[in-house]
Amino acid sequence: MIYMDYNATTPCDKRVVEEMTPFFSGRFGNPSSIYTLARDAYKAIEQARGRLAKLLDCNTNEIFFTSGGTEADNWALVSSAFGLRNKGKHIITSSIEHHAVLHTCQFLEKVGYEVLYLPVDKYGVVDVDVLKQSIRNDTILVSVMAANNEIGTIQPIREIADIVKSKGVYFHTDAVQVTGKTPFSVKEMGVDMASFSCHKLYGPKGVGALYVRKGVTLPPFLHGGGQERRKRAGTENVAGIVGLGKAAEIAVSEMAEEEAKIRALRDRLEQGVRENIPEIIVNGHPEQRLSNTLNFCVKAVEGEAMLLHLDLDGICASSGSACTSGSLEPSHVLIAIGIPEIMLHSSLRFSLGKHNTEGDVDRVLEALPNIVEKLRRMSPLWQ
Amino acid sequence: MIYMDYNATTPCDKRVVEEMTPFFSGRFGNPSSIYTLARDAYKAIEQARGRLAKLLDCNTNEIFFTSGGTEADNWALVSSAFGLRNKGKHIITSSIEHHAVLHTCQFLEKVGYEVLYLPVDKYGVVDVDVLKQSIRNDTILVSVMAANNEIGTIQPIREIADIVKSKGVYFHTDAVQVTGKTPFSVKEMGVDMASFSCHKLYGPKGVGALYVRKGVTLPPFLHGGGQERRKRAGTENVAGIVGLGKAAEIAVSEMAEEEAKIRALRDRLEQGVRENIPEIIVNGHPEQRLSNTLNFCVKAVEGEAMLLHLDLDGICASSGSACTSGSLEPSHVLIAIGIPEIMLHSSLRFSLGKHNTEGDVDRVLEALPNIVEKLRRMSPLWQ
Amino acid sequence: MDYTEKVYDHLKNPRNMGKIEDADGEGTVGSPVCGDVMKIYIKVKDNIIEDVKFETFGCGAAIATSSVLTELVKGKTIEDAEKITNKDVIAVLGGLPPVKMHCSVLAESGLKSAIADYKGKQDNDRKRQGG
Amino acid sequence: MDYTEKVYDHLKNPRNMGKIEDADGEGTVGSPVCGDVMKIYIKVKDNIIEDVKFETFGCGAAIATSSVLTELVKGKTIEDAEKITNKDVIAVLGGLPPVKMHCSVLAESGLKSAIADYKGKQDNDRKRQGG
Ligand SMILES: Cc1ncc(COP(=O)(O)O)c(C=O)c1O
Ligand SMILES: Cc1ncc(COP(=O)(O)O)c(C=O)c1O
Ligand code: FES
Ligand code: FES
Repeated sequence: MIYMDYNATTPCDKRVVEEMTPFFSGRFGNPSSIYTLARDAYKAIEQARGRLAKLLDCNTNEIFFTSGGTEADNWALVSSAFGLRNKGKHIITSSIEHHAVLHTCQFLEKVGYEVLYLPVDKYGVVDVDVLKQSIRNDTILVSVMAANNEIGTIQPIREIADIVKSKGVYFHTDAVQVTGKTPFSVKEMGVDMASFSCHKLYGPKGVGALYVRKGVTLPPFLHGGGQERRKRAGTENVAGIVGLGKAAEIAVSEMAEEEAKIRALRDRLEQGVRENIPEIIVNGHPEQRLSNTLNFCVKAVEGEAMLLHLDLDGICASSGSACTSGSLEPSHVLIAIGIPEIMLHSSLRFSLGKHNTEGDVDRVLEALPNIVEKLRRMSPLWQ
Repeated sequence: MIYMDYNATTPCDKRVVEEMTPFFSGRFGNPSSIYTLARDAYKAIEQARGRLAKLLDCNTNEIFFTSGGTEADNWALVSSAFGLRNKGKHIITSSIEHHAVLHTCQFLEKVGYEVLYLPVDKYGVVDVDVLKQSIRNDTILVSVMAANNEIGTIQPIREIADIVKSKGVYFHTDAVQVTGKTPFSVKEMGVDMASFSCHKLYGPKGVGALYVRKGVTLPPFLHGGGQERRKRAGTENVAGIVGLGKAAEIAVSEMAEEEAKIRALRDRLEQGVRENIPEIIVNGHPEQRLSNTLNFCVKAVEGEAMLLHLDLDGICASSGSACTSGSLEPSHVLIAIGIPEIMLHSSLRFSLGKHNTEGDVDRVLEALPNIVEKLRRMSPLWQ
Repeated sequence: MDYTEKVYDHLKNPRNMGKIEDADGEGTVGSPVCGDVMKIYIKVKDNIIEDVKFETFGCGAAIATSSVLTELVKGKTIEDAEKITNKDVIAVLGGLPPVKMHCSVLAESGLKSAIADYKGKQDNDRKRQGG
Repeated sequence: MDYTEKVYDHLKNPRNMGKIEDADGEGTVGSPVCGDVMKIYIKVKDNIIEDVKFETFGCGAAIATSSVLTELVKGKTIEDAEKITNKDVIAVLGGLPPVKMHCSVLAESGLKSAIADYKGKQDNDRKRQGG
């Protein structure tokens, strides 16, 4: 099997699983309890917090563990909105956010907030001038993702943060896709809040974190017990958090080397695709793009049909985000960057990771052109 | 080590861990993706759903996985409240709920809802007459827990559900403590929604479920991707859900036997405590009580001091709920059942589980009286 | 979402895929903007569908249902072919994922449209022959 | 929450625990309703605290701080004893969890109250002696 869908999810690093396992049956205490067994679990969580803080370049007490990127996004948006409702009800985001942000914004619209969805250019970069002009007195939050999951475009977060914060408005970024792929310092970027998800960096699914800069007032989203310094209730996913810590530690020490290797493979794949498949459009920014991501549209061929054939050849890829694979709507990201309607259902995404090899790339380059040719022969849209 | 804090959390059953482990590094697909690896993960989730449905006695499509009991409680309350805000803003709950319900109610009060906290009798049983008289035209939800985590009292859920539903109002129950300890059929009980948490039944922390009866309209709480039939966004905690399924399956087949065994041990402990420690008050209902729970107040001795000494003797217990161990406020449950103020800081909870033995009970009965005696000698409140 | 083995079989080896240059009837349904376009060609002799071919731009379900449809249709009379519904196609495939049910309607419509085209041409011929 | 080894040591072996029946000064602070009551007894000779004992109903921090306090106080002059603060006690324990910081204030107050009681009695004695 050749796995090239690392933006959807990643396998756990063996070292991560090894570190997690003792916390299921042996070191199973509830971190809120008082006895030695429980304090051990508590300390393990704090160690994980320290490790993640190193990866993100922040203080340990600025990190709050969640059940994943989606909860972190919901928390940042919903609780900011409710917490600041007396200041205003205007929120700004981009039109290419992950659904965890977009659908949360739509929920907020339903309960009385006004949301502006910033346009992006053909590469998927947010229009900073429109942003500048759009911040109003009643704007309470701006949320722009650090890197897009489908096309990989990286936003000028530092520049956006400067603009937003000069107006005294909170700035949140969905940093789920950037974390562990390339260095990202929340401090240098100057963001107020940032969302993370563990399963994108070789850790388990169902655990993530929200960075909340010291000084930012964000009410809780999950109410209940006093966990996470009374900011996020619920018995902690101890094993998952330990896994997140280990994954972060590994990323700190190995990310730079992996990134260079993965970028070379991705470039080899991109060049091969360009050379061997006629009539394609490569999506995303040519340089400001995640080093592992290649997204392109294949004229006259439908995405799912390609994916199924790739699967039959033992190759795992995606036609966009994992969440929309099951759905029939075209990608809002491709629409936003202006892909012609007739190409919207023809996208393919390869996202590489640390287990990929040159051999993998070459096998994909062997399989894919044949699949495209077969499907084009079948297509009423191909001449 | 003698662990008698199973109401706080439980160790994972080895069979649960065994079944979870492959989903970290090998069977790691994102259930929303399209290829074989991902469909395997999807099927694993659906198998778990089937297993949990058997334990709860409901249909598989009535189960939605969450990040734990706290999220399930928050979802049921917050989304019911927002979804039904045009019908009314009155909510009824009990005064002895878990903080996951109580603090969520307090949040709802802050954003404009009115909440009635039902009184309970000295055993912790909800006053059904007050409930009957309190349901108004604008009441949108009643939430009463199935069994209390601190004192173990089991509520007459069937009776309450009948009353609530005869008025056309939704009824939610926090069934976190009852699940896996004693049979509990959501269908027979006639509830509309019920919360569950996996780490209370020998499964991992950070995963749970909300039962939503077919026909009940409950908007999503976490917004984002289309997971869980568009009701609960976020990449699924696949390994955790698989663990939950296995834990449920084990409970179905072994619960009855375990319950009888555990009840006998608890009764032995209770009798021993009553015989060997003067001036105690046993809390909770004499019969309608979780078979594993023993909660009592020890005159003139402070709870944490007892817990620390028990820990020094290798015994893990609690002074109430795990979430409040770190806090300094007396238990709202003990206040609600009318424990005298002077005894509020003197509670101790032993909650037994399937790994406990008669030897464990006897060792606790050896250690505890000495601890109490030592602390009473030190206490200015003991004559 | 989960396709049956049958669906994969038709994906791998689509039956009757391609064009019929001198088709007696031809139907096109769907739109590239919606993500699915299907073209059905039929060759009719003595009221019997002697040959049938399809072209499909669409998802796995769209491809498999058009492939199955052509198998069901071949050799049938026009009247019998008209009775074929998406349910028959789904039955052959052993089911489709709920989100994909609608795709099967496409194949049924494609066939209906090809038959209508054939009948229209027949009428014209008859008219031209002075009917 | 995490107690130091020192805290556990004082829990296991509380120093100077108990009553002094003929104490020269005695102070009670806290309340059972708040979850903590502390009683400090002192025996004073020539302005020096010759003996000190405590009784505590309270958490681990309350017990450990009262135990440490008695150690610090013993043998000191009244004036030196009055200078002892909760910070000194916490330092001996190697720190306390943040939620438990306030407990240490209890011990300091208990001592202050016992000394005040002693001084009050002294004054009375002096007055009775016709001062
Ligand atoms: C950009 C982005 N944000 C948020 C999420 C949601 O994270 P999670 O799957 O942990 O809920 C994802 C991935 O699924 C993502 O790619
Ligand atoms: C009655 C009750 N409800 C809710 C919860 C919260 O569940 P979780 O810890 O999974 O968030 C607990 C336990 O912590 C509980 O005992
Ligand atoms: S043909 Fe449109 S989704 Fe299948
Ligand atoms: S003395 Fe009150 S909590 Fe320590």
